[in-house]
Amino acid sequence: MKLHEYQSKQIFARYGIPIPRGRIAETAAAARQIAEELGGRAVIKAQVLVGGRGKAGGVRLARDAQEAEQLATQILSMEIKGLPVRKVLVDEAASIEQEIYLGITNDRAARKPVIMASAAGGVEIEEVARQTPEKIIKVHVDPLLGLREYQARDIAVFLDLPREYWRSFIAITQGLWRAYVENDATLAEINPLVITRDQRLLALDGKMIIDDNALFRHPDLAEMRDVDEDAPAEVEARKYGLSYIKLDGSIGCMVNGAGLAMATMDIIKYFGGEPANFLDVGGGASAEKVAAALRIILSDPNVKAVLFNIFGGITRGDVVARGILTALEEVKPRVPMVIRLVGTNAEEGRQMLAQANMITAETLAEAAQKAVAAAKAM
Amino acid sequence: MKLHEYQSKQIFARYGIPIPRGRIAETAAAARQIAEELGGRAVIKAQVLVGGRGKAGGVRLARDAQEAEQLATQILSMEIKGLPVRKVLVDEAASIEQEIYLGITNDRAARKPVIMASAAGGVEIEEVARQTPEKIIKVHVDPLLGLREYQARDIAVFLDLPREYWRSFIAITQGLWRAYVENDATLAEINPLVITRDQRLLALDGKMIIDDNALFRHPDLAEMRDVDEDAPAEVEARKYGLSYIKLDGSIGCMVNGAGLAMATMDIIKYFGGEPANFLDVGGGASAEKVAAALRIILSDPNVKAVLFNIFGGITRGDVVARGILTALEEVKPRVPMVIRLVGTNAEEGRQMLAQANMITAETLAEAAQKAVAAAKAM
Amino acid sequence: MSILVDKNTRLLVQGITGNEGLFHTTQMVAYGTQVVAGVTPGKGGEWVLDKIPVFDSVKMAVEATGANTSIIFVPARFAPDAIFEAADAGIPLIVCITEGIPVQDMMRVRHYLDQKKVRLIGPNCPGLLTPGEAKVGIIPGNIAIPGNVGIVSRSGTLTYEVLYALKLRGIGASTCVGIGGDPINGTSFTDVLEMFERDPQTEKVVLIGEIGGTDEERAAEFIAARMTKPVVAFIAGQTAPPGKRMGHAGAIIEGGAGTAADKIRALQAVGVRVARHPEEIAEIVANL
Amino acid sequence: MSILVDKNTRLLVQGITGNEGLFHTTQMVAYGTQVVAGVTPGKGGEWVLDKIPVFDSVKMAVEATGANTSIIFVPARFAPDAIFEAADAGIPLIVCITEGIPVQDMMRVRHYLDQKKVRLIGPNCPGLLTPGEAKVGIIPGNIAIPGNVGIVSRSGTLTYEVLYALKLRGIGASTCVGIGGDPINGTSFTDVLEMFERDPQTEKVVLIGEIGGTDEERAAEFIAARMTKPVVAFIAGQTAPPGKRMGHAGAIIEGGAGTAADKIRALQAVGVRVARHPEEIAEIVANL
Repeated sequence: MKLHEYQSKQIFARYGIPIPRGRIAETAAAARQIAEELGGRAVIKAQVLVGGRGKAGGVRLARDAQEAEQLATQILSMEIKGLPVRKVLVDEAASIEQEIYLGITNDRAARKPVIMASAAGGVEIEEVARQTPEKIIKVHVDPLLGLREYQARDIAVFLDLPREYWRSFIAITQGLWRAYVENDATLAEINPLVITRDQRLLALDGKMIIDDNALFRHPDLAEMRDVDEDAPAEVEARKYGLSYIKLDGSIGCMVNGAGLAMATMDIIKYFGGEPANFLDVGGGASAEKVAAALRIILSDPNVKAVLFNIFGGITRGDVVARGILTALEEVKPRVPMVIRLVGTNAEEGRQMLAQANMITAETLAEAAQKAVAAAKAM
Repeated sequence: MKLHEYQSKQIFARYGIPIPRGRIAETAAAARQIAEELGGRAVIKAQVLVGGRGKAGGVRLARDAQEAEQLATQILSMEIKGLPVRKVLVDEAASIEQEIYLGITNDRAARKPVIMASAAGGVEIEEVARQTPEKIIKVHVDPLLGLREYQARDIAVFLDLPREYWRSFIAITQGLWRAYVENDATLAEINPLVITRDQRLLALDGKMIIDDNALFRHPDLAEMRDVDEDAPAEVEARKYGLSYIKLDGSIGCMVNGAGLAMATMDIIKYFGGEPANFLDVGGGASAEKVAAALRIILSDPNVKAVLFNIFGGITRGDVVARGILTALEEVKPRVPMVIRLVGTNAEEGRQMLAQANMITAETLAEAAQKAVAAAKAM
Repeated sequence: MSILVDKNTRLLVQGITGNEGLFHTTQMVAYGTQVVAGVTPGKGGEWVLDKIPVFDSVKMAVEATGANTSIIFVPARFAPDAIFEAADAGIPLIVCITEGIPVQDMMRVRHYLDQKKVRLIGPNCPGLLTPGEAKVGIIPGNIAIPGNVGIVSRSGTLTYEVLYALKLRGIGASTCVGIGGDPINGTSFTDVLEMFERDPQTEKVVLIGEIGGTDEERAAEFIAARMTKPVVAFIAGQTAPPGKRMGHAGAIIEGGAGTAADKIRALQAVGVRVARHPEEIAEIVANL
Repeated sequence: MSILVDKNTRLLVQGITGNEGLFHTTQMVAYGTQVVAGVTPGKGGEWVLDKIPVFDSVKMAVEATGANTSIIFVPARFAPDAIFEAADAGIPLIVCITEGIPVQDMMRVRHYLDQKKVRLIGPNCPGLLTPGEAKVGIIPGNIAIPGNVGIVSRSGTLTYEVLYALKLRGIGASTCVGIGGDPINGTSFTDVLEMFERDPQTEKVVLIGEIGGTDEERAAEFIAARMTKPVVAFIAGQTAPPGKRMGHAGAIIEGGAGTAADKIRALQAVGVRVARHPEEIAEIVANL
């Protein structure tokens, strides 16, 4: 779960990381008010959960409160990569001497947290990693021991940070580490961490991603989820415990199992079609869940055909069939449906669906080809 | 640093461990007031930092507030093992079904924390360990990983605790673990942890010892130190960074180094004398420190002779001599003084002390024998 | 021969009295797996299927039954503790089916197990199947037959698909290992490839990967350096968009890394035949 | 031969610019020890005694100078981090002089070092002296001469007393090891006895123990099982009262355990000659 910049920075502040004064505003008038409190000069920053808002004009400097109101009006009417801007962060404007990148994430290959830092801050760290990897230091942290102070100091040395900032930098790094651990983050990133002209370190921008699997022990964080930012169908799917991701193609897919769902998408593409979604109904799916899944798939107007690929194991073919029949009654789809049922109770399922006017297939390859053909015929 | 029962239990409560309702009182009237708030029936418990207060009559049950006042009057006028009782804890009286021992300490040999538990609670665990070791379970905790839940459950199984208490017992054990770790305890003990007639688990008595070396990171705990409970000479010694322990003999000792100080006490005994104290002036002792040490030694009226044993290394013989001369001017002792100075600048030191009318010795054995003889001659 | 589990496996089921645990215990017993004990704290003394004793702790279960492998069916929030408990009780092979364990928990678990030299399969995996010998997990027993193909996979049903396609062609498996779909797991592709390379029964290997991480790339390095047996691969997620978690917590393209194209390239570069769709795997294996 | 340190030791001093660090570096250099580098964070680039370079980190110091042993003179609250830093930089032998490290910190440190197979001497110890070769610590160099007696001790000045008494009789030491007076330390009596047993130069061993813990008792077990060389011992604290910390954090009789009488009994039971006072040690060694 991604957190907004303002949420991430609020968390950072709790761990002693200095952040700019500032508040969130949902209206231009509120933005003006905050800018006034900050003394006029302020930065207006769109709060959307996608990258590239700077290039899109979502971050602007206002010289006074009036300009803050104007800019907030503009930004609050923007869409960035399809997402409407609903909130802006109004922060004090800082004078910047130097920009640093400082982030903590999970290194899958090393199976350890890794702290990354670079004196080339303010840009995407992946970009730095590709172009000038020697400008990044990576420090792995023992997951049982935690961050040791000397490691933070080593980073300061690598960054060639003037010694008067070491103490503050080490405290910020330790704070970021605790923010990462105590909130079960998969990413905790300050970019940029700046040295201001008046010689302070300040976390100008921040980003946190929280491990969805750990939300059960962070009810406070779970409440921070901004459902406005998710596609409505994905929100609906989450309610039913379904894993659904909308794509741009025309063939809706319902599959049990994540790997098989991806493979089903891939084979559609292989045979010349385009998948409309990823959807894993999960193991042992109930009829209710299957029905919800079908409704969600069909709510996408691009969908011209639906492919069901169910490999019965724990999931039973007859249960899936019942779910499909329930949903069909309700939504009365006008698109062709191709079904492939294999494994546990597949025969029963197929018999139940015999009346439902569906296209059947034995193999996955056959099913994919039929679905692609059906969609093209629509 | 030992904490009082009431202090330990207040810490336990912060970690979710249920403790009896109750408060601390320094007067009998206050004790009455608290008993009234508790509904009359209450336990009055002397707060002194020594064991055996129960047998000494320092823990009594009052049936009503008036009796609470009477008992508090009695207890507040007691001395237990030489320590005057200055405070009583007035706790609600619990009806007890079963008493359990639960404690966490450092296992030096295993170099790990160890949790010990026994269904034979309410008595000294060392006693149980000696007599019926099979009634104690010892569970070592990985110092980097911390207590795992299954370990707490294993203890509940060992104790044959009815299953309805498991959840609460596990939470208490986890709370005690956190209290131990987060307060740098060397001992965190609930004895007894009781099952009450109304089926609750309750930490009736508690004890914590905090690692003196860790007090720098626990200013709140450092403030809890009850200096009234320490011998005044030990408090004075601590001020100067001296390690001093009063004993019952007649030969005062001043030595540099803890091991050598113990060996010096031992050799006094070996040659028929009794040491009056342990005193380590430490490495590189200043003249001021030596003077303070001598004042402290001589403040003990039992002292009939003083033995200085200084093995110069970092500590310099001339500096020690100067300290002794300073102190002598000030306190004008009437007891004989034996000095043995070896190592760095010993010769200079001996020359400085030549005028001071002190008995000198070359070897430790000689010094001890002379000190014993001198004390006996007094 | 086979790897990891066989007829001699003495299996302990942690979470045996839960819905999932009970269902799959029944399946595993029916398959012929020696399930010798179960653990559900608070239910010690009960019996499952009238013959499997339930204990309050793994230690007691091991002492009483000599269990040497454990399978875990407990919910995600209790699963790390269950793994620690099994490891501390001396179980050398732990299979964790549970999905949804927080990744920081898994980093701590894995770090601890590495010190203890305990092998963990999973989590978020379908477990192990040595056809005709033992089923330690949830892979349906009837979709595979004994044979000489070793299978290792990050997926569940996609693996079944492959096992079934092989069976339809009369091809059997030595052992099928589901290593799980989480970003941090107990056993990597390379670990399993190494076991298959050493296993005399295994003559060919199928590797089923997916987007996310670099485990397939490291497997390619291992194949180039050490494998003598032929490997056929399939990588799911060629059409997956970047930055989105495709069901499995580990199936995500992050910062442009972990794409199917990268993995396919790495595998092909070391001579691995990469199938274009799942059923093609069986076809390639048949023609090896 | 000797154990742990000799002429080839390339020593790094952590906390070299502090009062204590600087004083003892001067002493060690004067003794002939090869002090190749110092570390004081924030003072990298400076020089000590005009010839020892100071670095900001242990890693940089090791890379630049090939230091293979580190001695730590930093205050207690920073000492655990200094130990971790040295261990992570690949230093195989760390000597920590610092007194007053919290015991829970030391449990974590020791646990970590054990996994890394790093040897720590101390903390709260006087360090190591191999007479005529290297002084890595604060033991005055002039009180000992080279010889064939290995000395291991929990104390500081008490050890000096023994070294000096031996020297007065013309008896020299192979290596003197101060393992420190803390309840949890890096190296036990048994560890050092094992090294002395293997060291060809060492012919006799002196063990100086004190009240608290059971390290002497375990040493006695080791002596019975494995030592062929004669051991002479002294235990300080026969007159120490129970429950009081006698200067050293580890010197405390707790719950009736760790008394001098217990330790003397255990050592005598396995044939160790136990001296009644420090100077008697030299006498016994001379007559062996």
